[in-house]
Amino acid sequence: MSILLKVDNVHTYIGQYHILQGVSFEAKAGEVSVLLGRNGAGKTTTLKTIMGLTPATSGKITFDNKSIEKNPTYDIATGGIGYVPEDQGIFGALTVEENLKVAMRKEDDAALARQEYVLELFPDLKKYWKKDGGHLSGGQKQMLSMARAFVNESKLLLIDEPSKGLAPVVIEKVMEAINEMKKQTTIILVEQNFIMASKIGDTYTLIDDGETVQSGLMRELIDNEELKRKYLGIG
Amino acid sequence: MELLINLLINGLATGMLIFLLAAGLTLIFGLMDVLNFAHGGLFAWGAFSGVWFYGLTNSFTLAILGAILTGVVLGFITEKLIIKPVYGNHVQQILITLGFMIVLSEMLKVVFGPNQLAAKTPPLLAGSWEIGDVIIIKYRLFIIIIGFIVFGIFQFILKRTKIGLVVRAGVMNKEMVQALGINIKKVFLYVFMAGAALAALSGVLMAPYSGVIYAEMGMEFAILAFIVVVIGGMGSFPGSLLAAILVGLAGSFMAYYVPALSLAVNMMLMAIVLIFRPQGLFTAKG
Amino acid sequence: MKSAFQVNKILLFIIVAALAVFPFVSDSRTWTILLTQIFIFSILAMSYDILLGYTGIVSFGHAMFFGMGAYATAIMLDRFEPTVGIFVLSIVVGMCIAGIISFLVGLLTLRLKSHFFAMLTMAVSGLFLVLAEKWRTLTFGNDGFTFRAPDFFKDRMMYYLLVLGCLVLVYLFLRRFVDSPLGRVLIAVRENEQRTKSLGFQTLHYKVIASVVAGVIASLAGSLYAVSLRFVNTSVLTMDITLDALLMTIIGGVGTLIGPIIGAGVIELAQHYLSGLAKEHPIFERWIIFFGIVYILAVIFFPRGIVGTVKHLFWKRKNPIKLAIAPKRKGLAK
Amino acid sequence: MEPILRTENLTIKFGGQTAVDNVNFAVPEKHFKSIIGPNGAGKTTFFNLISGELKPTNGDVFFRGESLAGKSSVSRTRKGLGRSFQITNVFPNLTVIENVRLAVQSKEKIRYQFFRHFTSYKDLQIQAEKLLEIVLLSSKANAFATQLSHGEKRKLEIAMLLALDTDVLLLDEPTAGMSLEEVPAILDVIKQIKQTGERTILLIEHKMDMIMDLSDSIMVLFNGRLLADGTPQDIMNNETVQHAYLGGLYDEHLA
Repeated sequence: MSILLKVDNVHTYIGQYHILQGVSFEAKAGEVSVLLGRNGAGKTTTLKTIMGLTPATSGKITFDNKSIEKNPTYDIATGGIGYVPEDQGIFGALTVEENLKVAMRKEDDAALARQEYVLELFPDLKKYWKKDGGHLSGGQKQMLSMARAFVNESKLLLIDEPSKGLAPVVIEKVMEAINEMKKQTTIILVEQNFIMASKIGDTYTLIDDGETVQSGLMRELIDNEELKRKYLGIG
Repeated sequence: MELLINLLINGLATGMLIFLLAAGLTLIFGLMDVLNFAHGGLFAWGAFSGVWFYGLTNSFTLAILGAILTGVVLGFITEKLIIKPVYGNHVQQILITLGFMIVLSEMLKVVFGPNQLAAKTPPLLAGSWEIGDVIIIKYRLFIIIIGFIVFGIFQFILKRTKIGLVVRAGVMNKEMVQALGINIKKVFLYVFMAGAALAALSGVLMAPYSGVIYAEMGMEFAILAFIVVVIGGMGSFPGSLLAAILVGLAGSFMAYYVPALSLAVNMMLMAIVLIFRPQGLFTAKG
Repeated sequence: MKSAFQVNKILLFIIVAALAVFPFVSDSRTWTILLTQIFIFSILAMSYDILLGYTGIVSFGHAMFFGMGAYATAIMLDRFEPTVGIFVLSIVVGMCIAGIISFLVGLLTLRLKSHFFAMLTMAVSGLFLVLAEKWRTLTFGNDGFTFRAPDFFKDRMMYYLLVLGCLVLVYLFLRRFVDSPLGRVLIAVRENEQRTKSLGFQTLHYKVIASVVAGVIASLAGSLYAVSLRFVNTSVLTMDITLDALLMTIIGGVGTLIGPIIGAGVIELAQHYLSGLAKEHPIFERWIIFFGIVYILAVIFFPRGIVGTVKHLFWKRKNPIKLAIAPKRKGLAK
Repeated sequence: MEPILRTENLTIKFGGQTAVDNVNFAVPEKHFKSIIGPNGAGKTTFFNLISGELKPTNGDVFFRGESLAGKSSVSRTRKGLGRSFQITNVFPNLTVIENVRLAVQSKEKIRYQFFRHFTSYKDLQIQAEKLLEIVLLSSKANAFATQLSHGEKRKLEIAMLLALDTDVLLLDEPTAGMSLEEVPAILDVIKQIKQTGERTILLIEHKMDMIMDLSDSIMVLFNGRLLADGTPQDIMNNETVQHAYLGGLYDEHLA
């Protein structure tokens, strides 16, 4: 399978803080790659660096055979990467409809079809179509954020901790949706909930203290008790 | 009764002029987090260039268009040269925009001479209608109508168009707007130019209203616009309309009944709002 | 370290001594008047530096305190006897009024964010300007009024020496003020207000103290200014005065005290020469444009000002430690 | 014995979400308690409520039995609640020693003295120098804080916290963002503070080995709620904790 995104020895400073100190991994087209690691390990910053929100200080990021580490965020987004941030990034005073409309770069039939598709995935959004984004529940915001990333034709979706702060029932729903989306696009997922990650992910990358520790197939990690204990605090 | 109506129209007209000035200020602040102390300079440039165009073409329509064009061009220059280098640094922004204000008003004196100029009301809008005992000055009514039309247009753009949606989204979360593939810096520039155009429009409308124009008028009016922005809520477009009308009316009634307090009343209004509701009457951030 | 400190002190002493004997060796009236003017604006600019440079507050209303001093002195000298006693008393009265007003205004406004504060000071100061314009029985509005200075200062030289003395005293006082434990907290507020709070300092108190000290000293400058002109009108309350102080502080170097003095010298001298040039080239009538441009460039490219830059270069030569690799990013603000 | 710090039904809501949900906890004097929980569990928010950075929607914090409702963060610090921040928060353009001296100055209540030169307060300088020795930063005393590495800044942060000499220390992820080589030094500093036995310490951390090693007790926050509170051994063996912390379906997965 072809490599869609390649992150190669990326270092990122935020202000004076050296947050990423050498992150490398690859995401193959059609797979779900999961970034694992404890709090503050640099997973969120890795996604932000890919998006150009906290640009890489050094290292290379190749997406779709083009290097993107110097590109501005909007260029990266239009190049085909959708982003679902940790805090969901919902525009609180815009309605659900408007939130999706802002995101839609081309309002053509294909986009509207995709919108129909995500609304089937998240019927709640249709129900609250004219409601302000700020008044949605945490789970609904998560769904809206994911829907918003999906209405454009993205080759790659970056999803940051979709289960954070959600009740288990809602997490199940979100997981189902990701499983659906996986059929249509490549996904990089940051997730602390290992069980959820292990069910969805094809490959994993372990990040600790801003560095890639190990990458591999998810099923290998499931059996590697030592690695899990050491870096995820499991067991 | 007729006195009341006259004061009302007077206040509304002044309020509309302040609104046009404040609208740009508040939009720029809401979206870009920049408080532009040079905004009054753009206003004064609108007034002077409008009067100049009017003298040249003898057409008030062309004068208005000329002033707006001047505003757009100056807005472009200001954003690129003055605002862009200091995004995110409040103290520097305050200092540098004030510096640019000095340059703008001194440049006026270089280009148009240091003296104040007379501004004529175009013949079509001169004079007044008398309805019973009530005298309605045509030009004031004209300003009020223009003000409402501009408000309507901008409200439509903000609520109903894609660019307006992007601007409103940008006020709430700039990072996310970019992550959705929108070049927010371009949007910044457009909004800045639109705000400058509004300021210039306000200036050109102001000229026949007050009869004379002078370089310092920018600063004087800018203070009123600041007050309006604070009262209405930074970044709130409808808030600035309401606050501008409030300030205009307060000014016109006070000027008649308690002239000594006419400027003070606005300051008081602002002080009260700042102390008890520092975010203003309306809030724009969602 | 200690010796460098001593050298500085000696150098300062020599400069002050040279300035003190200057009027005895030179009989240039123009220079005496010009230097007096520079000293007065040095005092004003130093007081502004307490706000901008040491506490990190941008005020656009500093002129009102300057104006209070100017009017207090002018009115008292005009209404009562023009004696040295009344002159001193008027300075004290001006300082008290400025202190009270800056305390009240500060208490109400200093909890606001920088934008709001700058705007509000501009508005309040505008209010005082209007008050002075309207209260004609007291101020004669924009026309202003002349008054007689105490006989003792009829001689320009005596006044020159008095102002120089005030400058030295104010400098020494403010130097000690910023180097005191309290002054250190002011700097902490400038650097990181939230952290200063979490150390247990009530930062609002410090900001109010800074604004009172700045207001009182500005009032002194105003008093001295009025007597140097023997005339006062509402121009002492205008934005131009605040802008002058701002310009001098920024160009000279914020947060240094010496900077504003040098800034005052540079700007007053430049103003003098540029307006002299206006007779030949009319463009120089608008000399303030050049200041505006220089000021904008200074804010962007030269934020340390003259003194700050010299100090920085000196410090870099002495401490060739390489700075932590911290690439400055031009990202969007939060 | 009256606990030095306790909370009663402490709750805060942001918009629709309850970030801290009805937390009741107490910590005895001179105790070392760690707070753990997954990302977004509300740990830092909990600290913010204790230190007065945020106002609770409901409930209250008690320090030595006294309610802290309505007390500002300034007055809480003065009473004896000192905290370090997750994001390093020092005075960048002051030297290291000046940073610490400011904190000592606050403790010594030298707040508004304005006529003596600050260097004439010799005691401040001596105390500050001692603190820098404790956190192993003496060699950098005259460097500007902005020149320090991240780890050194965290040490400086701890020195400033110690300088306040408060009875309770709230440490919010003192090792966050540190390179591996820098961690042991901070650990040593925290161990030293613990060994003196004079202070009550609350620690938010993720490095489990470190927590197990240091803590007298551990409390677990999950979705804003207090899930468990007990000795390190209890917590390790607590099944609910494993469930919540490691992802709801872990056991099922093992099977």
